[in-house]
Amino acid sequence: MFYRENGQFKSTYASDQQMLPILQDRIFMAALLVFAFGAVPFVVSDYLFLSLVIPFLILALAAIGLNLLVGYCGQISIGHAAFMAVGAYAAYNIALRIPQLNFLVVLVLAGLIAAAVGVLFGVPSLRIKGLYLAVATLAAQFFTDWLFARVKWFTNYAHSGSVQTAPIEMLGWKIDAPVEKYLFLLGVLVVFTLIAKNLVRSHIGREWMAMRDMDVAAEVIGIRPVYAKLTAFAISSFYCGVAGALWGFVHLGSWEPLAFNLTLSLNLLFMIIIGGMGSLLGSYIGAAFIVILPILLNQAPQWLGMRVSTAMTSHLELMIFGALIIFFLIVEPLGLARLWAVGKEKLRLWPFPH
Amino acid sequence: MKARFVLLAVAAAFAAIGSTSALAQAKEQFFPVLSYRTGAYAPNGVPFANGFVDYLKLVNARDGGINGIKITFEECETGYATDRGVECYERLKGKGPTGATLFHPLSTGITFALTDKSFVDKIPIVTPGYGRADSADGTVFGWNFPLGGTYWTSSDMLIQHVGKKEGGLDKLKGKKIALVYHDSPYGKEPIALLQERAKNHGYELLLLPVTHPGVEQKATWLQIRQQRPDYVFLWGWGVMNSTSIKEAVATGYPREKMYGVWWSGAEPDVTPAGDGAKGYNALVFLSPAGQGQVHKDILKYVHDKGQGTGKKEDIGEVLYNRGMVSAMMSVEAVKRAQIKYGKKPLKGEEVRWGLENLAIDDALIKKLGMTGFMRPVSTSCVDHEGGSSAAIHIWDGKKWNVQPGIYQPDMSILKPMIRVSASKYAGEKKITVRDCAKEAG
Amino acid sequence: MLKNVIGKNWPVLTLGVALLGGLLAPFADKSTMPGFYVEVLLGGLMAGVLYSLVALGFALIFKASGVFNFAQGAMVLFAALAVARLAERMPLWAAILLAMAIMVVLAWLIERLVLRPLVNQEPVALLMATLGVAYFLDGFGQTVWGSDIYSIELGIAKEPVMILAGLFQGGILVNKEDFVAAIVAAALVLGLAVFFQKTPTGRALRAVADDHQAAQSIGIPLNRIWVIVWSVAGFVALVAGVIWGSKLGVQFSLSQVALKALPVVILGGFTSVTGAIVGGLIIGVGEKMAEVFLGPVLVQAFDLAGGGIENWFAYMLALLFLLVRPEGLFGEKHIDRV
Amino acid sequence: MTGMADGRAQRIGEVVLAVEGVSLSFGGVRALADVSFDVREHEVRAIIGPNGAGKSSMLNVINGVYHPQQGTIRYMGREYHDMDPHEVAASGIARTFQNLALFKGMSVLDNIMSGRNLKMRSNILLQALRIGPALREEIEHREVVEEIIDFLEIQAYRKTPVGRLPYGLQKRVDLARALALEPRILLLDEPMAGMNMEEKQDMCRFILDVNDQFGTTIVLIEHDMSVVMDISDRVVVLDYGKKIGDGSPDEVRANQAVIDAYLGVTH
Repeated sequence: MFYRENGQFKSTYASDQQMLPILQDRIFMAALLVFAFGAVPFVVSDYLFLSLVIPFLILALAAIGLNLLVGYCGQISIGHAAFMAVGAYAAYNIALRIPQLNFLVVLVLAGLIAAAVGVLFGVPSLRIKGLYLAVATLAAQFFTDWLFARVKWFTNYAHSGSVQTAPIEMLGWKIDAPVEKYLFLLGVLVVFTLIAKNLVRSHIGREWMAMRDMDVAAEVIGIRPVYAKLTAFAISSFYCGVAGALWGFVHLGSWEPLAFNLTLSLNLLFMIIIGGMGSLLGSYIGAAFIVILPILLNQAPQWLGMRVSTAMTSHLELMIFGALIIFFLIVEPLGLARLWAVGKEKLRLWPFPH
Repeated sequence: MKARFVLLAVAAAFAAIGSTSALAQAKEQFFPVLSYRTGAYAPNGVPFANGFVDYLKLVNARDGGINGIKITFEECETGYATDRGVECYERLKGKGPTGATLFHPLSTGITFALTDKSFVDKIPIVTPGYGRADSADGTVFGWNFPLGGTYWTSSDMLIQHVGKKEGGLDKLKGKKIALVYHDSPYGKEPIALLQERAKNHGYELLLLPVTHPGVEQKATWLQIRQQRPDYVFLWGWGVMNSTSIKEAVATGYPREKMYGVWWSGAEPDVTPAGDGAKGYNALVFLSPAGQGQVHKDILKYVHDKGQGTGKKEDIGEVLYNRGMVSAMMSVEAVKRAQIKYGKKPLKGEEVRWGLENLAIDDALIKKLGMTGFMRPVSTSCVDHEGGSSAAIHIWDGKKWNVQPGIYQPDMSILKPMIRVSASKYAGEKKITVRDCAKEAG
Repeated sequence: MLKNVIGKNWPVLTLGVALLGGLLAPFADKSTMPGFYVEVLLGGLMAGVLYSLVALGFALIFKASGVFNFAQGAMVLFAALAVARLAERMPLWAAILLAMAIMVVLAWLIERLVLRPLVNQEPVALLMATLGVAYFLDGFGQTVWGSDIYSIELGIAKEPVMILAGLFQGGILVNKEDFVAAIVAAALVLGLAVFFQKTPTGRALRAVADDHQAAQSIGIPLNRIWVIVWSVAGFVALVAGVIWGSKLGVQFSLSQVALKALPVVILGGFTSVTGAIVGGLIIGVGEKMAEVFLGPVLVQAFDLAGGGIENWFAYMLALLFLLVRPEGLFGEKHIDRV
Repeated sequence: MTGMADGRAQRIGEVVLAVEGVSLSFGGVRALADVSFDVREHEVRAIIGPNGAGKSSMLNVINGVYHPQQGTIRYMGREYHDMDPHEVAASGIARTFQNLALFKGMSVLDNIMSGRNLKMRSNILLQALRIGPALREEIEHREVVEEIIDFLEIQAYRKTPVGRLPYGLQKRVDLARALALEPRILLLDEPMAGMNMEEKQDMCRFILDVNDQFGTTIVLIEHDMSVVMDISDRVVVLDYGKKIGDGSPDEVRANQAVIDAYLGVTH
């Protein structure tokens, strides 16, 4: 009834190609942004900011990065935390050695370094596919784990091997209160989401999807696999690099290589499976899901006044994750985002049956 | 969907708020308990947590709380993972009428992460026998309390011990000491001191890191077999300890020459290796195995009432006792602070004063029924460690036997190191150093 | 003729030469004692045997169902936990039998609940599904069996014995346990070989491996085959778990150590049982050699905070292999047509 | 029908593509044995032959998916060896696929747009910000694509995912994607396979229109003789990887070898 595009005729291709062709969507998105920037800072408690919202925002960014590679370009990676680590340590060293540099610049530089490393480990993708590539990316994971634990320069010779970051300050704005962190991250995320959206609907995006859907055909119509795959790796790693830097600076503030281990990589993968492969929205949903679930499991019993051992909950968490992965792969391979889209389709026709 | 997420978050927020506001007026002192009862470190995490919680329960059951202020506590599973620990911290720091009393991160990694936050939240981070060594300097690390020892003091005492065995520290010249360490901040902490000492005494230090979780040590011990070090210092945690001892057996390295830090000298570390562990030495600080008056009380007031946390049989294990002692020092800190701020629920900031003015002497220890399980600790604004001392105990295949002779760290070596490291941190973090003289006055 | 063989396989050959070089390199340093060298070799082989066992399960499943079974490690842990805990209540042999039964049920469940619904999905989806299985098993196993360290007592002396002390200076230190492990592994491989070559089921399995459709069309029930394969893989996991458990104790991190099987199958070739074995041994020896002999050199050269290169050595080796010979040592090449 | 062929006769120009002595084999299995033939500008050139005659392999060799062990391919006078498919595409040779190779996850529009990639120049940064040239490019090429869409009469399906389209339409999208490259030579791999009669007629119409309106040279594979004979100017006949006939439809019809090998087996 209210969600209807009748009468919204597109007179130019430009208007037909805009991000949200349907008016209602534009309104909804605007409202959402207003809510996120205007309302959330007042209603959400510090605890929720620090342990839910902020991790969610950062991981959503990382998930988008991974989704660009796996969901859009069809190149699987189970070692993407490695690129987050690269980003984090790059940012740490840049900030340490050039203190006067603006944090945003640091972020971008860290991202670029991560991108370079990403390309390096993406090279095998030119010769190998799918499962084989998965193992190649594992190499990235374990190598970086080792590298940052062993080469003292990266940690500024800290005898514990753990690094601390100075509080972020940008143009006089000292970002330390949870709300400030939230607003800063939200800003970053919005920008990067916009960029990702633009990429996937430009020709680079089409090249990626072509590689994903039918690589031989893609090459036959003139797409260079080298270019398509490596750009995907580069940009994906760039996103994860930035996310990693944020994870270290904004969320942890102090970390050791273990903070970017295989578990994180797998969680990123789960996010895009559950959320939705090849969907930016899916990256958000997935991230939210993976962040909330363990904490929910952890606290739900208390709210319900049940006594469940902490061990039990953490085992439950593993089991539920596992079960959900399988469930989604079987029932809805396109993840929660697909359900959302289906819902919209229905709404579009409502109240008339199709 | 983001909207949906935020709604959920808000709902959760109210739930959280609701749970705390209920206690708002209650006369309660809230103790957060960061524990790990699952994963590769559970074998050590469980007994410690049991001891810690049992003691809190005892104080409530026997003394009716701390001077009438009931103790409330909540456990949070960290799995020894830093990010989970931080989440637990954020979740628990606001609970209770006055917020969290103090935190025992029970992981050096988590300690590093929380140290930053402590400056903002003004909640003490208590790390008896672990945490960052330089945090003994209270002027920089205003909120860290490595009560009774750090990894620098412990490694220092181990060096003294082997020095004594050799017949004088100077005899260490040309000797080889291998450090088999958990590849994490915990395992890396002692390196700095051991290297410092190596400079003075001219022994060769072999660094052999073991990757989390520490079940893959074949190569490590092959290197030991090749290098034939005179001593092996073991800086492990969780399954790594037992694995090390097993590999030592497999490569025929004499257990008598192996010395564990006080976190590598408990029952779960040796029992899996069976008889192979006979003769293995470890440092023991504050709390050896065994039972005393306090244990009788715990059995009487807690376990016999069906309130016990773990198995009865495990009471008196090394890590159980250490958990118990850690809880005791926390409680004593609150008592001390109550003298200054009155018998009411105290804020973390007030509890810090208690921690900075701890005076646990033998009389008090006797009163607490902990004679033999605790050594005096007295802190100050400057010294957050409060003096450290430890002994060596040896596993005879059945139980740990404490050896005569108590060691104390050589502060003439540690002091300058702590100062340097602390000021480096203060620099990196842009922290203003406290002036204790002024605060006292 | 020979010339063009070299021409084709030069990358593999160079890699082989490099590995051999690595094997001999330690002797460049006079101080290396042959006795010790042999010990490292044996140590590597022992680790390799365990990798091989896990990789074997991998290869079997991949061969028969085209599934890249990420859960193999979790199965090892699960089986080991089962044996360890059951053995507390009954004699070891009974515990092992019972555990085996459990693994069969598990295989059946996996086929029913995971594989069948996902049949004809692209391999990556299946890989992720097994990731899910791995997570579930890790959680489920610890819930059912507990999350402490448990020990499996095979009743073999752990104290090492010194042999050939006369031959080599310093002698060679070996463990009975290791030899038992090696023998068991060898026996297992032999048994599997016979099973595949001689028994009708085995032949059916091979048929399925070669071509699913064809196998079905000649009336081989694919589902039953899969159950069988997963059961066999479960059995292999059980053996690996028991041996490993008796060496290191049974606890959670077993499932992580088993991850090493991935580079092994890459090296050996996904579809090849031989490959799994050989690959396992190469990786095992390679990483121990690298750690013990190359590690200290690197630490010296780059002033590293300790060695530990064995954590990535296997994966980097696999990566190299993927670049020069994607199909692995014994796997067969496939051309994709348009 | 033949009349039209005559009508086109004078437009047919020089040789643009010459296949010379190409042999290809997969691990011992011979797919092509010393095959040679040429293609003239603007003509419709058919390659026919029973299944397994090596027709698809021939196309794959031409556009670089397979690299022949022997023989060369001369394109506009230039010889090329081991060119990769994307290089071939860049040089102006497009193709469609026998068993559809569309990008299932993408809409009809995006599928066809992807055919324009070769002509899109703006760098990633511009695309990321979607400003200036990048945006203009998108719109310009969209216009070209819309023309093709109109030409092939698939306006109604622009935004539908190709997966949901019926077979016949998917074939059209495949053609559209190839046309989007504005190729000099268009390779069609059994464009009418599995179509009903009127779908086939439509497809014939499209092929001829492409040839007439855009002057595109067309090389197509079919085993349905009737259609081929009507629309093609010259026909190559393959059998077991060997060339057994070459010439105008009529000549081929008369060729005894062809009749034995091919016409014999069909009705």
